[in-house]
Parts: sequence; structure tokens; C-alpha cells
Amino acid sequence: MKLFKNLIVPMVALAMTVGTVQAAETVKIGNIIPLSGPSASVGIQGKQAREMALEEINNAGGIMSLGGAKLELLFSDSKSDPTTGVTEAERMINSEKVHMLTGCWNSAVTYPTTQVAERYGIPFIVPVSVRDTITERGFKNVFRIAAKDGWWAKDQFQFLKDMQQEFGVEVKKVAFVYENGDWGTGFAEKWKTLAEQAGYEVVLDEPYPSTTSDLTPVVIKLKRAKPDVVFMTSNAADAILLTNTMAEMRVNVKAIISSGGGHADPSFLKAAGKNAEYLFDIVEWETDLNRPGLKETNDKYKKLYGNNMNGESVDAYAAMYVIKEALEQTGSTDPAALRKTLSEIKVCGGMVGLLAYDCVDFDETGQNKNASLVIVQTRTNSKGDGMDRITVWPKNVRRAGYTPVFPQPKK
Amino acid sequence: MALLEVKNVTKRFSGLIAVNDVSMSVEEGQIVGVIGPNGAGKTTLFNCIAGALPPSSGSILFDGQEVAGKKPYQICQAGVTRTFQVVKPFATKTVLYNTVVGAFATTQHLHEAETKAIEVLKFLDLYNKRDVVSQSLTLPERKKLELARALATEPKLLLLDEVMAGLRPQEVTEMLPIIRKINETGVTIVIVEHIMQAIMNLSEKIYVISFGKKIAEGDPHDVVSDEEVIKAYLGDEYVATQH
Amino acid sequence: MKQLLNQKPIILLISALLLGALFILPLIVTSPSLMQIIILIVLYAYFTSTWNFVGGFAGVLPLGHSAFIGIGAYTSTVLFQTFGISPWFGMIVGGLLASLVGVIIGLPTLKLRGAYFALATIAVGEGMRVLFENVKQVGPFKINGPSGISLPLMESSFWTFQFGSKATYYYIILIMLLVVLLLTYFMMNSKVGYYLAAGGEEPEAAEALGIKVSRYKLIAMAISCFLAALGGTFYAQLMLYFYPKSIMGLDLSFEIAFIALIGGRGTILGPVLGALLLRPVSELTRIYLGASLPGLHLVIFGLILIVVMRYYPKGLVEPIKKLIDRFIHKPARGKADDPSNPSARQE
Amino acid sequence: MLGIIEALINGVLMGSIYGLTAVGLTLIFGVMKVINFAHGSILMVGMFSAYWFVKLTGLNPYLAIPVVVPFLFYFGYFMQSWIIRPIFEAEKDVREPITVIIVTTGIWYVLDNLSLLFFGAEYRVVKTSVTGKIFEFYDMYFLLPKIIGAGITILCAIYLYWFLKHSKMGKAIRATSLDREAASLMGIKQSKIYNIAFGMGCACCGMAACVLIPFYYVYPTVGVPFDIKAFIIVVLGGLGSIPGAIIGGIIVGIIENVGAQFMASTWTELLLYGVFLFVLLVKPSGLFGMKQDF
Repeated sequence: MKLFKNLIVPMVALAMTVGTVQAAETVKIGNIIPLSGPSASVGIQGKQAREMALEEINNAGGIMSLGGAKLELLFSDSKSDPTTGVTEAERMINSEKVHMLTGCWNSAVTYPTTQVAERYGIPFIVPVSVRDTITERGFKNVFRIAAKDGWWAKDQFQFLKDMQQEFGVEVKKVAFVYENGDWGTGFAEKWKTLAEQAGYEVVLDEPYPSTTSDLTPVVIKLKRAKPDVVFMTSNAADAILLTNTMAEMRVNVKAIISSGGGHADPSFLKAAGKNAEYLFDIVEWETDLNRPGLKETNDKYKKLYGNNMNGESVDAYAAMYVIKEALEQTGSTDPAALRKTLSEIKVCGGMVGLLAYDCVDFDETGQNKNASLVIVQTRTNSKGDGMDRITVWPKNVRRAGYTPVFPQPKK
Repeated sequence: MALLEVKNVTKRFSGLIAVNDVSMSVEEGQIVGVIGPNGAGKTTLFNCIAGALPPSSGSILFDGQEVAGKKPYQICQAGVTRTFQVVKPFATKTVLYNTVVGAFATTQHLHEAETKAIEVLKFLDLYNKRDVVSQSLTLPERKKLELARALATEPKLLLLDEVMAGLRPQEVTEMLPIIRKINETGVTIVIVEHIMQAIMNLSEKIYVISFGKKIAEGDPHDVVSDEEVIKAYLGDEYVATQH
Repeated sequence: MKQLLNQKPIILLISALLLGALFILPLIVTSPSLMQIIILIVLYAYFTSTWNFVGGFAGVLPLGHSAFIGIGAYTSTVLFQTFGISPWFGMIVGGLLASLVGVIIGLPTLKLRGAYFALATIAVGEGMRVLFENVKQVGPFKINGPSGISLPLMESSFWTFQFGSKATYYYIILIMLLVVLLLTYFMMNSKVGYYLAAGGEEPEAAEALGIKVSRYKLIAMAISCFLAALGGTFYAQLMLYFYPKSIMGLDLSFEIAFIALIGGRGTILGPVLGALLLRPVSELTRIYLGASLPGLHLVIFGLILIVVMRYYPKGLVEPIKKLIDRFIHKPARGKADDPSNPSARQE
Repeated sequence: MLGIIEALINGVLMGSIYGLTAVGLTLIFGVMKVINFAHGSILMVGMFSAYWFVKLTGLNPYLAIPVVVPFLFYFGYFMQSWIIRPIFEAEKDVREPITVIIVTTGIWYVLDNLSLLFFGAEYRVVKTSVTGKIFEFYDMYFLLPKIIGAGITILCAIYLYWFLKHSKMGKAIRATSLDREAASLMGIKQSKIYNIAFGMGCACCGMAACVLIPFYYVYPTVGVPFDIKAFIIVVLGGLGSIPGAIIGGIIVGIIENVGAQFMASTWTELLLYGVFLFVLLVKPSGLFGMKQDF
């Protein structure tokens, strides 16, 4: 039935839009995200978050300064493929005449796609795509809300240092296990420098192909290397395999610190269950953050789509409100004017306040300079039937009454 | 000097001796038959000459040149072309196309090859069928196409592998004059055959092979009356083909 | 050339008109995004035509052709980035390199029977991708492992192979495609073409007719890889960004094979037709269904494959040709001297 | 050193499960001379079936075998008789039925993406009574479900080998794979043999799916990595050979596991392709393959 609904409704909608001239007062926002292929899971969450924000904004009267103009979202499937992303960006800009673009989650897609937006001078909001260089090319039209990967790695090490101090634990040997993609290798490079600076000995530096069918060899290697702390960067499938295999093979370490992505995917916690106990994960956002309106929004989201929000979906959600605010302040849909507003804007409070920090404020490269990260620990929830992610770092946002478990107990 | 000289050729397959120390010689312009009961090793011998199998020992001289162990395409380039018992036309291509492939052996240019191919097709009475896709030909037509393709390479020696196999008696009688006609243009022919009658009428000389060994050679009529031949093979086989 | 012109005047006229239309297309299509889609159609037709030399004429099924496209893209790009050599020269170097690799791989694998060759090419293609993903630098050349290479935006010029207008890219790839099609035509009507087709269909019979089958297959492989690599350079210059999975992945290799098979492998126009049909189908279904029903567009894609293979296993070129023939109200060439036609028998 | 032994044994265990999927592939190839590119998708179908069986009934995962294996047998049987057969027949004179390969690829696209449509992109894991159980030996750990899986694989292979050698149907299948024409002259109905061979090939996937479920996750494209591995294995072992597929699988498992102890596992992937190509060059018929098939 769902299939029917999903199939027929858009077809009818499509048939209708072909014939009718677009009403002048809608603002079109193109979203290029992976809706099929390996990253489909995260792309679909991003789509849901955007749709929820859209409905809220439009129901609240749209863009006031544009006479109550409604927002209209156009989605296209990048298939995690840069060629498709570029083609879609061209289409969105030229055929659909979108006023703004957002996307694309996969850094590899965002990278060339933003280049298209830059060429046409269309503002492009990147909710999440961590590769540093996306905002380091001197582009004028690219604005990123999430932190870049250099910041993620830096915070992971800072966290480890803070925890060592807090609990008086010695850590000498670290291991890096990461997917052999753009994202994982990007992290690993930063880790290597950071480990050297911090004086840790790297006992294992192991990239693995993320489409592999068996990660046992990696886990055996990890176990024999006997690290104190493991840093991981994984997509969902490999995160599940690694975590389960590590638990089954009784790999004893003081802590596992992962990098979001697969480890933050809702299906990861379902699939890994208790095996993910004590895992530290760095994320942009967590449901237990003490932020105004967070619980209500998350509950609404959960009711609609069945999952908690996560870093990716919140960034996408906030991006919609940043766009709304930019439109309000500009009072026009002219891309150049919008670009100017975005470069100067500082959006605080409201739904944007859902983020782990107060304001979105883009620096001259287009990077949100306030973007900060939190670290959560995964624990069995109070009912014992699922896993909970508890914010532990920075200490000032730590969930009240919770003491992190560090080092984790031996298995 | 003989055009084809087979000297003491032996072919072994792990333990089994399929061809055992066979010698034969073919003079230019002759039609020579090779006969023998099923599994006698005549096809293996044929394959050794055509290059499909390298002989284990012995030598094969063509035009005074050693060809034993050469690859099939080298042997063809030397002037020996074979046909297959189970015809192997280029099934999705037309008759003309098939023949042109053969004709390219002597030229680099398409129009020359086509001229040559058409000449051969006319000679073999296949010209009408030139634009028919070969997989829709009848069996006798396919056999003729096999001959046409081989002839188009302008061989000095034509090796025919059971070219009559599978044909009805009437079709066999139609085929015989064609082979003779080819021979009359100066092409030497070695024919491996099962059907006795056909080969008796055609050949000037016959070799009989049984259990990998040559047991008789010479004029067809002498061979037929050879006692050992009758004993080893002819009796049953001759009766069997009479129906 | 004579044969090329030896067609019915109406067909010549239509072809000339079509060709003219192709050349003035950028004057009509002003939307760069539509132009981009058209460029990709032409590019895929080009890739598939280069594939056709091996997959169509040599009678085997290569499923790793993207490896050679990747070699082309990487070679011209690293030469440009490291030494400032124009991609136009890099293109040729890449082509030669791809040819060399193709021959080295083809030498052992082209002797194998169909299934083995298909699997071997998958292994070569995937192996090449994994290799490029594992290597960050080769001597002075940075290839950046899985991150791939992005070409900096340069001023639009012939030398840098970067153009502000999509039309320029379009003309380049269109001419490349036409050259390859002409090449295909001449090859099909030459000794090499006949020998390839023969070797592809019945290797034993071909050998018996004096054809060194493996040698001709190797020639086809060398030509095919060379041309595929040129297309790789074009892809790199068009997209300005590529990485191993995008340009050397199985997906690209498979799509090329699909286009060829749906269009009609071993025919000149099959690849063009295939690209013309499949590319828009995959683009349109993705655009209109990909967002609401993720995956449905690929289901449709798969169904098209199955249905076409079921009813037109030789590809769509044949039925469409028949359709056009009927449209022109004149029997196809060759029909006139059909053996069933008694008048033709008289000759 | 212990690490290497541990990796070696793990390689054998995982490898024999790869072998089981490869057995299905090799069986289909042996009879029809067709590479089933949809093989990974069939495995995915099997895994989803096993997943839902265990999820809904809460029974021991190995109890899914009598349900999933016959289901996949008929799935394959009807897939062959409805979709592949007409295409195969149009091309049966051709030695290498390329069209059929493409059709199986089409089936692969359809199945994987249908499952994406119906089940979503989520990764699913089901907890069973054997999940996470280990077998400890010195300082080495082996997953119980893997050990059981490897055992079932070996039993399956032995059964199949026996079936093909001695049962009437098995003999008919073998006759068909050796010489189609001769077999049909002997009164063997080819299309039925093809259906059964295809069904059995898919049933092997069903078996593999059931032994994977206790320690593996399910998602729509889960078959792809297994697919590519199965291709490598069948060539390694020899297309058409059942012992070859099992031993090939074990070799692949060992290369993957032991190789990774000496190099980054991204390089073992490359090593795998290298070994594959090496075998193709040196012995194209694979370890146990018949010469006629290459």
C-alpha cells in the first residue's frame, strides 16, 4: 500500500507540475542527496528532516518578507555518484531554476557539485560533508553548517586527553581502523599527525575496503596489536561487522572512539545492540542535549519516521531554518543577494537552536565557525531493551548525573 | 617429389596411441582417400596434418617444408586448407561473407576478396544463396559453403574431413562431381571418409587405417580385395553403408 | 568511402539532415543542463562504440572497460598537473598506455572462452580500481588514492581543455564519436573486421582459414583501449573531478555493456541507439522516481534489460531499422536480391 | 604466530561458506554454461527470508533451513523456467550465451532494488541462540555459528557430490552438462534439467543464507561482495566443479584472513585479484575444472 501511495502520488504530482506554470511566490530549493545506493539510509533521513522542516515553515506562513512565499523542495538522487551529482546540480540550476541548493552528504559528491553551484553563482548550503577542502577553495557560494573533518579528529584527541586526565588512565598505544574511502583516509591522515604530537604509539594503521564481506582478519590483527584505544571511521555495514566481531572475539581495549557516520546510523545501534556498549562516538548532535525545543522536535520526528534524529538529520533540519532566515532577511530570491546575506548572517535560537550550539555563523570561507562537536557514550538503556547514546563531552554539556565509563571493563 | 609427405607420424594421448607410425605420400593433382573404421585414428591423423593437433613424433612435409607442429593458420598460409566434419559456418553471417573471409587469405582488399569469393560461389553453384544467412542453409548447402570457404583461400592441398557424412545417398551423388571438379582445377585433395562407395569412385589411391596403424595402401580395387582390410573393417562397414 | 555513399539517396539525405541537426543542436538547446545530459549521451555512445571493437566484433564480453577509461583520465590529468602538459597530449599518452595495458591483459585472457574472459575482465577492472585506491602517489604523480583528483578551474582555452561553454565540449565529443563510428565502419569492411567477426563466431574454423585469431583480437583490444582512454580524458576535463570508484567502477563497465547489448552489439549504430535510449531512461526515471521511491528507477532499468533481451536478443537496432525501412516504403537493401525473389535468381 | 593460526582457521571457516555460495554458481554454470550474475541477489533473497523466519518465529536459525532452502529452490526453478528459459532457448546453439548473462544482471538489478523499495536501506541483524557464542582454544576465538556453518557447508557439498554421482537425477544433470545433445537423445528433458540445476544452485544460496544469518547482517545489496567473491572462487576451483568451489572458497578465505596479517586488508583484496589472474594464466581450467569448459 505504501508502495502504491509512493508511486501514484508523485506521478500525479509530476503530471500536474508539468502542465502548470510555477506559482511565482514559491522558493525552490534543490536537494541532491543519496537516495539509492550505499548511502541511501542516511540520505533518506536527510530527506525526512528537510520535509519536516519544510512543512513547519510553510504551515507557519512561509517567508514573511516575500509575502508569505512557500518553500518548495526538489529532491534528486545522487546515488553517491559524483557524475550524477554534477548532472543533477546542472539540471536543478538550469531546468528547475532553483534558488538555492543543499546536499550532498558524500564528500565526494559535494566536492564537484559545489563547483557547479559556484560557477552559476547559486548559494549552496552543505549541512554535512566533512571533507576539509570543500570550503577551502575560495568559493563564494558554498556554506557548510557541520564541522570539517580536521575539527572532528582534533576533538577526538582532545577528548581522549581530557578523559585520561579526568580518570587518571594511562594510554600509550593507539590503533586506527578506517574505511578506505575518501572520508576514512582523510580522518586517518589527521590522526597520524595528532598521535605524533600527543606522543602516542601507533600500533596499527589499518584501512579496509568498506564493501568487504568479512572483517574478521582486521579484528584478529587489532586484537594482536593490543592497543589501548582504537579510533574508527566506518560506514554502517562495516561498523556493524566490526563492532560485533570485536565483541565476539573479546578484543579488550580501554576505549573505542568512532567518528559518526556508520556508528551514528540508527540501524547500527539496532544491529550491534549490547556489543556497542561503552563505545564513544563523536557527533554533531545528540538527542539528550539540553537544548530548547529539542525533545518536542525529536518526538515529532520519531512519530513521523520511526527513528530518533541524528547529527545528519538535525543539520539538514537546521539548514532549512538557516535558509528561511536568509530569505527573510534578504527579502528577495536573487541568488547574489542571498549569497551576500548568507555570508553575513548569524542565525541564532529558534529551531536552529536545536543544534549543539547557539548560532550558525559562516566565516569568510563559508564554514560555520561555531560548529562544534560532542562525544557520546553508548550504554544499555534503563529498560534494558535498547541502546542509549549519552553525551559525555565537552564536560559542560555532559548529561546530568552520568559518569562516563573509562576505561571500559574487560570482557 | 610428393606434395605431401607424411613420415612415421605417431600421436599419443596419455597412454593411448591413436596414430601409430603412419606414413603416406600424396602427389600433386591426386585425390587420395583415407579410410578406416570408427576410432581407427584417421581423424587424429587428419588433425595432425591440419595442425589442430601436434604429432608426438614423425614429420610432415608439405611442398618440401616441415609443417608438423605448426598452428592451423600457419598451415593454411602454407597452402593446406581443411574442412570440418561438423560444419562450422560463421552462422550469423551471409554465405558471401563466409566466403570472403576465406578469400582474404590471398589479398588485403575487400573488393578483390569479394571478386574472388563470387568466383568461387559461382563455381560451386552457391551464387544464388550469397545473401542468405548461413545458419538458415540446408546441410548439403552448408557442406558446400564449407568447401567454398576453403577454396577461396586458394589452397594447393584441400583436406576434406568426412565431407559426405550426414548426407543422404542422393546428396552424396551430387557432391561427388563437385569434388572432382575442384580437383580438375588443379587442387590436390586428401579426403577422409567413412562412406566407402564415395571414396572408391573418387580416389586414385587409398590408405586404410585400423587401430592407429596403416594396414593397406594403393589402388582402390586392390585395397578392397586386400584380405587384411576385409578382415579388419570392410566387411561390416561395407554392408552397413548399403542399407 | 565508395560503399558508404552507395546507399539509397533518401537514406543519404536523411543521414545528412540528421548530421546537420546534430551540429546545430547547441544553437537550439540553450540550457546547459540539458546540454550536459546530451553530452553524456554522446560520451556513453562513444564509450560503447570503443567497447564494441572487442565486445561487438571480437565476440567476447568485456566487463572491465572502465579500467581503460580510468587510465586515460588519470594519465592526462597527472601529466597536466605535474608538468603542465596539455591534456590533448596527455590524452594520446593515456591512450597508448591503455593500449599497452590492454594488450598485456589481452594476451593471456583473449585466448579464453567467453565466461572466463568476462570474469577475467571483471577481475582486471576491479583490481585496477583497488590498486588506484591504494596508491596515493606514483613517482612524481599524485593520484590521491580514494579521494581522486580534482582539476582546478582554469581559464577557458583549447590548451587547458577547459571551456566555459558546454557547446564546445559537445562538439569535441561529437567529433570523437563520429570518428570512432567511421573507424568502426572502415574496420567492419576491412580484412581485420572480417577476420575478427570470423574469429569471434567460430575460432576453429577461422584458424583453419589462415586467421591467427588471437592476433586479431589483440589488435581490436589495442584499438578499443586506446579509444576508450581518449574518452576518459574527455570525461576528466568535463567533470573536472573523478576518483577510482567513479571512473573505474564496475557500474560504468556494466552500463557500457548494457548499452551495447540493448542497442545491438557488433553494429555501427547499436551503441548510439543504446545510449540514446538507455541514458535518458535512466536519467528520467532517476529524476522523477529516485526521490520518492529510491531504487525504483533501477528496477525499471533491470526490467528493460530483461524485456529487450527476451524479445530482441540482438539488440534494438534491427527492429528499429525495419521500422524505418517500412516508414520509407522501400524494401531494405539486400532484399532485392533475396533468393526467394525469383527475378534476382536470373543472374 | 597464534594470530596467524587463528586467521588461518577463521579463513577456512569463512571460506567454506563462500564456497557454498560458489557451489551454487558452479552448478548452474556446469549445466547451462551460464554465469548467473544474479547469484548475490539470490543470496540476499535467502538472507531476507531467513531473517524474517527467525525474526517472526524466534526459532533457532538452523530450523530455517527446511523452509528457506526449498523456497529458494522453487524461486530459482521458476526464475529459470519463466524468465531465463525463453532467452536461453533462443540462443542455445551459441557456445557462449551472452544474452543470458545480461538477463541475469537485469534480474540482479531488479531484485536488489525491489528489496530496497520494500525493506528500505536499513541494516538488519537478528539475535539468535548461537549469535555471539564462541569456541575458545588457547588464546584463539572462533565463532560458533561460523563453525556450524562450515560444517553444514561440508555436509552439503558431500551430499551434492553424492547426488550428482549416484542419483538418477544427478546422473541426468551430469550428462546434460557434458553433452546437451547426447543427453537429450537419451531422453533427458533438457529444460527440466536446467530448471532443477538452477533451483539447486539457488538452494545452495539459501543454505548459505541460513548459516550466515546468525552472525551477519542483511540489507538490499548484501549479495554484491559475495557475488564477486563467488566469481573468483569458481574460476579458481574450476568452473563446473563442486569440490573445486569448496576448496576455492577456502583458498579465498585463507588469502583474505592470513594475507591481512601481513598487509593492510585493502591490499589483500588486490592480492585476491592477482591470484585469480595468475590462475587464469597458468591453469585456466582452474584447480578441478574440465578442459572443455574454457
